[in-house]
Amino acid sequence: MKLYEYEAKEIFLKYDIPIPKSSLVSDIYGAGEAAQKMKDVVIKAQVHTGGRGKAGGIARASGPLEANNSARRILGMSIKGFPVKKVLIEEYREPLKEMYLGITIDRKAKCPVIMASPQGGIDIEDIAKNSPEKITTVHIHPLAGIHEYQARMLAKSLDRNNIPELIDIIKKLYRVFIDNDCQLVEINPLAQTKDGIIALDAKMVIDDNALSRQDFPEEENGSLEEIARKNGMSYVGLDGDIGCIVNGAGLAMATLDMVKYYGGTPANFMDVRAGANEEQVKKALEIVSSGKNVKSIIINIFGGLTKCDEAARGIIDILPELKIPLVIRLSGTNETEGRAMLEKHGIRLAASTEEAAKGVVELGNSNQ
Amino acid sequence: MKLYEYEAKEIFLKYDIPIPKSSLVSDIYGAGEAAQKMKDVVIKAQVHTGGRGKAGGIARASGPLEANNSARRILGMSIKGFPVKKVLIEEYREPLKEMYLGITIDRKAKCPVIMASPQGGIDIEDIAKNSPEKITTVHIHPLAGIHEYQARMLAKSLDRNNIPELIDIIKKLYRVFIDNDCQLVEINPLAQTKDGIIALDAKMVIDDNALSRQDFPEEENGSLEEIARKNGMSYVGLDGDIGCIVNGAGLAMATLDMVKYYGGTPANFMDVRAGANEEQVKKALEIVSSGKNVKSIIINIFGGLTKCDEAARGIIDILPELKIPLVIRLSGTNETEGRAMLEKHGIRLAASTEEAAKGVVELGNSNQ
Amino acid sequence: MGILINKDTRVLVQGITGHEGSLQTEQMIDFGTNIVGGVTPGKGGSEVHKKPVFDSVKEALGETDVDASVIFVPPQFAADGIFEAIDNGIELIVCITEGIPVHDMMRVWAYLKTSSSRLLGPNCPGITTPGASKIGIMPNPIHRPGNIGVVSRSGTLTYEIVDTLSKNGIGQSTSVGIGGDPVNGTSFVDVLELFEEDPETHAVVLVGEIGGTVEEDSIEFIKQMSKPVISYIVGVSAPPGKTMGHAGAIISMGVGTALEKIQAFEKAGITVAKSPSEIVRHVKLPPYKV
Amino acid sequence: MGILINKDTRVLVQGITGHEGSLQTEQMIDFGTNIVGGVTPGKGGSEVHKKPVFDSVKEALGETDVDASVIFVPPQFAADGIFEAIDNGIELIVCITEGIPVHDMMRVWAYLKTSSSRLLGPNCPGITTPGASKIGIMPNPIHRPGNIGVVSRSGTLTYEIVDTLSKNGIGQSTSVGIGGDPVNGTSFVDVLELFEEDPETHAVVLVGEIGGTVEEDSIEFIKQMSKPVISYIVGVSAPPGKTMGHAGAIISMGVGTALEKIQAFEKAGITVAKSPSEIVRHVKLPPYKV
Repeated sequence: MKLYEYEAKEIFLKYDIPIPKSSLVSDIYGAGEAAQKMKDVVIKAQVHTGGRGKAGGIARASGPLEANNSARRILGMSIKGFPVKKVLIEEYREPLKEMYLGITIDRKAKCPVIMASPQGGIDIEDIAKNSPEKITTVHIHPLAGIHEYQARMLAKSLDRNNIPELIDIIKKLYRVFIDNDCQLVEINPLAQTKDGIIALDAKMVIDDNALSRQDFPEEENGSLEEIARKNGMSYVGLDGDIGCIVNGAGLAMATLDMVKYYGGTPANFMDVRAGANEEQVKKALEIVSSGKNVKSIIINIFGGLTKCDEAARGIIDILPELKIPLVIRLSGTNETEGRAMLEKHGIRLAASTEEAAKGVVELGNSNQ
Repeated sequence: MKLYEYEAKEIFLKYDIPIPKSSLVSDIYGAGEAAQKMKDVVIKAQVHTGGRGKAGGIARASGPLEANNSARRILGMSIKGFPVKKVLIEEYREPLKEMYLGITIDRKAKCPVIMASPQGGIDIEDIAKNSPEKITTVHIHPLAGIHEYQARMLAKSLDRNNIPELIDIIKKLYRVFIDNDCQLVEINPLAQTKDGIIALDAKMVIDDNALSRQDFPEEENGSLEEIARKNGMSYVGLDGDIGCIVNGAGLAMATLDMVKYYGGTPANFMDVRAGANEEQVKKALEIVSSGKNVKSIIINIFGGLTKCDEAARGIIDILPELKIPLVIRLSGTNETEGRAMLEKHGIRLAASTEEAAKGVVELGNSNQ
Repeated sequence: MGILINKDTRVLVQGITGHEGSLQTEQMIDFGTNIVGGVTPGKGGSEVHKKPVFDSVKEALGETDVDASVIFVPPQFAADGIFEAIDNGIELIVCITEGIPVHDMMRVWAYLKTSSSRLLGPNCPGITTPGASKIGIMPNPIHRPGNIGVVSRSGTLTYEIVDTLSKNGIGQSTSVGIGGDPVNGTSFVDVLELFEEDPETHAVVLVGEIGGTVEEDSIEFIKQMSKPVISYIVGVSAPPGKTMGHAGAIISMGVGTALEKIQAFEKAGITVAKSPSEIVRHVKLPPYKV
Repeated sequence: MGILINKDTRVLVQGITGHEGSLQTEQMIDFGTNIVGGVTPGKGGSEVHKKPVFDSVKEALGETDVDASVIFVPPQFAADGIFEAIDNGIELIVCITEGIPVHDMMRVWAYLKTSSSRLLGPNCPGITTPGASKIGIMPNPIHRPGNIGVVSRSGTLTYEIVDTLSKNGIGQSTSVGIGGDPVNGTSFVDVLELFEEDPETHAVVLVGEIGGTVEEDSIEFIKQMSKPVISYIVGVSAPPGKTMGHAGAIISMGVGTALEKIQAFEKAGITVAKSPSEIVRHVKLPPYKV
């Protein structure tokens, strides 16, 4: 789960990592009031996407009037499809130097990795690509935690004139990373100002698997992704017109690949997960069929924990309301029962993933 | 450093480990007042020694008057040479079952070890000796910390009817052990009462090497041990009449052994530590010579970090005031200089530890 | 014979009294797996499918020898179950549980390295040696004894591949699902090494997917193997993974997409099948012909 | 030859700019030790006794190869210095620092086990191979090349023994102080194993003391050794150690006093000397005669 900049900064505050003074506002009146207390402010759109700055979602302002105007404009914006519902009004702190500090998980090394660069800001990925020697990378032993000497090495690579201050920030940021089950925590830019080092931006991604032991408010947006997640499934919308429902991520990817292989384009990725029951399969069909442009649906279930008869029942439940043609493949646990139930409803079944994929693509072609 | 029961219990309170309500008082007026708030109380002498109960340092009382009387009696006591300056007035909680829970360091396994016994109380060491199967011992990986399953096993061994409550206490006690750099933390008895599990006693020993990063008030008692420690040296008083000053604990023990071997009895153990300077050697002589019964002193320095000439200077400084005969052995770094300085003052030097030990014992014999 | 397990392997089920644990224990018994008991804290003394239940792994070991443990413990407690198995010296630990926090798994991995235990998973379907033993949740009927080793990161896709092989008359020496989590135990290379040494295994089918670099990491070993490896890598049409901020982009620079993996395999001269039926075709062709 | 170090061993000094570190570096150079540089954070670029100082071990390794590191870092930071040396793959780490918190050392020990580094100490005088190299703080003049291995838990007592041997014409192959802290790295057995294999070592003098069980733990190995071991154990007259509550009494039940150690050694048929001069006598007697 991604946190908003303001949420991440609230956590930084708890850990005593320096951040600019700020107010979070969701209307323009608040913006003016907040700006009144500060001289020079930055107004920043709070959205779950990058490139806010380039999209005009960040503005500097002097005084309440200008702040009001900017906040009004930004609160009316939509950035890469995300409507801006909140802005952060922040005291402007002039960066004398912009650095980068990030912690994530190195899957290959199977441990946290801290990265630091004396040159940060929006071009950090280019810097990593073109001048990798500027990035200092330190792996952390998950049981031993960060050693002082590691924090010192990172601090020195950032700014040899502010080592103690930076060691402190690095160690605190590592605590943030661990305590909050982060997949990522990032400060970019970490700025040197005339009053010290400060985190001008903050990014945090929490491991979804750990949300049950972490206390983060979940934001509802009514998206299909969200509905699927709440039903224990995984949905990702795509550009095509063939709806796909599969149990298991690997088999789902194989199914999508196969659809594409036969010339079709998937409208979504939908993993109903191992162990999906009648209700979930029904829900999955509801979600996938409500995707725009969906002209046909492939259902590919390999029963293991999922039972084919349960899946069949879920399909039959929703059949009367469904206006979109289906191609179904059922294999594995209780396959015979499941197939029999569907065939009773006159549904033809494919014998394999490949046959089903081919079938659903042909369905689309014949419809055109 | 040993903590008093009340200090340990203050820490338990911070970690939410259940303890009886209590007040610490250092005069009898406080005792009455404290007892007024509770029905049935226990008055416990706060001293750094075991066997308080057997010595009469613990008393039950009902009501303020009885509490006052008991507190008066106990505050006047001295237990194994420790004067009772403070008593803890504690609400009496009837133990239905007395258990034992302790954490210490297993030197051989080089890690913390947690011990639990469903039968606790004053006879715990006998239980360990005679019914070792009653003690459940669990070693903890210093980096991984205590695993839930380990806490569960210990909890089950204590009382299978209160497992969740005990798991909680065990995990908190481990945190106390780690956070406070403990060499020992012990609850004996850990009692089952009608209102739940509760720590009736508490013992904590802090690693002296970690005191600089822990925040415990040091109590001053003016003892020779304390003076030595404050001067970076290590002194332990013994029963004999030969004062011993040596640099390094191993050499000091060897010297004491040798003194005994030749028929003498050491008055003390005094390690001036590797690297002792003029001032420390002088201070060591002051301390050792002020020990009662000291009739002669052996000084045995093997210069490494300690320089023999510095040691010699320290000895010469205090020579005029010293009424006790010395036998000195100097070897190692700057030996020649040191020996020359002492010989100028007419002091004869021994050539080895053995010669010095023999010499100091003979000195005592000829004095008699 | 196959790898890692055989019909004598004594298996303990951690989380045996749960819905999943109980159900799958029954399936494993049906398959012929030598289940010696189970563990659920607080349920010690009871029975599940006539197998004794213990409060802890240690108590189980007091009553029976154990060669392997399979974990069906809920995600928030699964890491503790693995620690318990490691501390009790269980040689093979198969963790089925999906959804374990990745920080837990990093700690488990660091701990595992100090032990001699092998962890398969988590979030994996387990391991099956047809005709001998099954530890995990692969459906019983899909397997057929034979000489193809299968190793996969997926769950249901593994079933699909194994089923397709079996239906085409191609039996398996052992099928192994290593699991799809970002941080897990046994890797492709670990399993490939075992297959390489197993006389019953004549060729290997490797099923990979987008994300991470475990496929790429196995290339050097595959090139040295004496046995043919047919790979199948899915996710070509998958949406590009959400990169984890800049840090994710920096650390995983230029690796992880299915296409990149396929290209890397093809460049190394490793056969890449485009579909399950193509796997069958490749297995039936010389030089792999079984 | 001796054990662990020789004249080519390249030694890095962690904490080289401190009073102790600088002084002892000079002594080691005088002894003939191949000091290649030192580390003190924030002092990189300077020099101590003409040896370059670096900000970190990693930076030192960028400039020179290192076989061993000796640590003079203050107690609160010493564990971090050891971690740094371990992470940088230093083979032999000699920690002189006294007063390191025992919790730090337990963490270090658990970490050390996952590495291939060897730690000597902490709170030890180091290791000396006369005529070749010295890593640590033993006084230079007391050593004399020869064929007796010395291993001890003490500091100054080690000097006393070594000095006594030398003055009596008995040279040492290597003298090792393993340190007296409750939790330390290399044990008596580790050193005895090395002496047993070292052709230059003909007999071993083992100096023990009260507390712990490292002496008792070495008995089984000593019994199997082909070389004679003469032991000397001090603390017979020492006050009984303050036991650590009941837990301390339970965990260390019946072990640790000097007398118990001596009795255990004698029971095992290991020679126990009563004084330094008796050590000399024993060494000069058959069958140890050197």
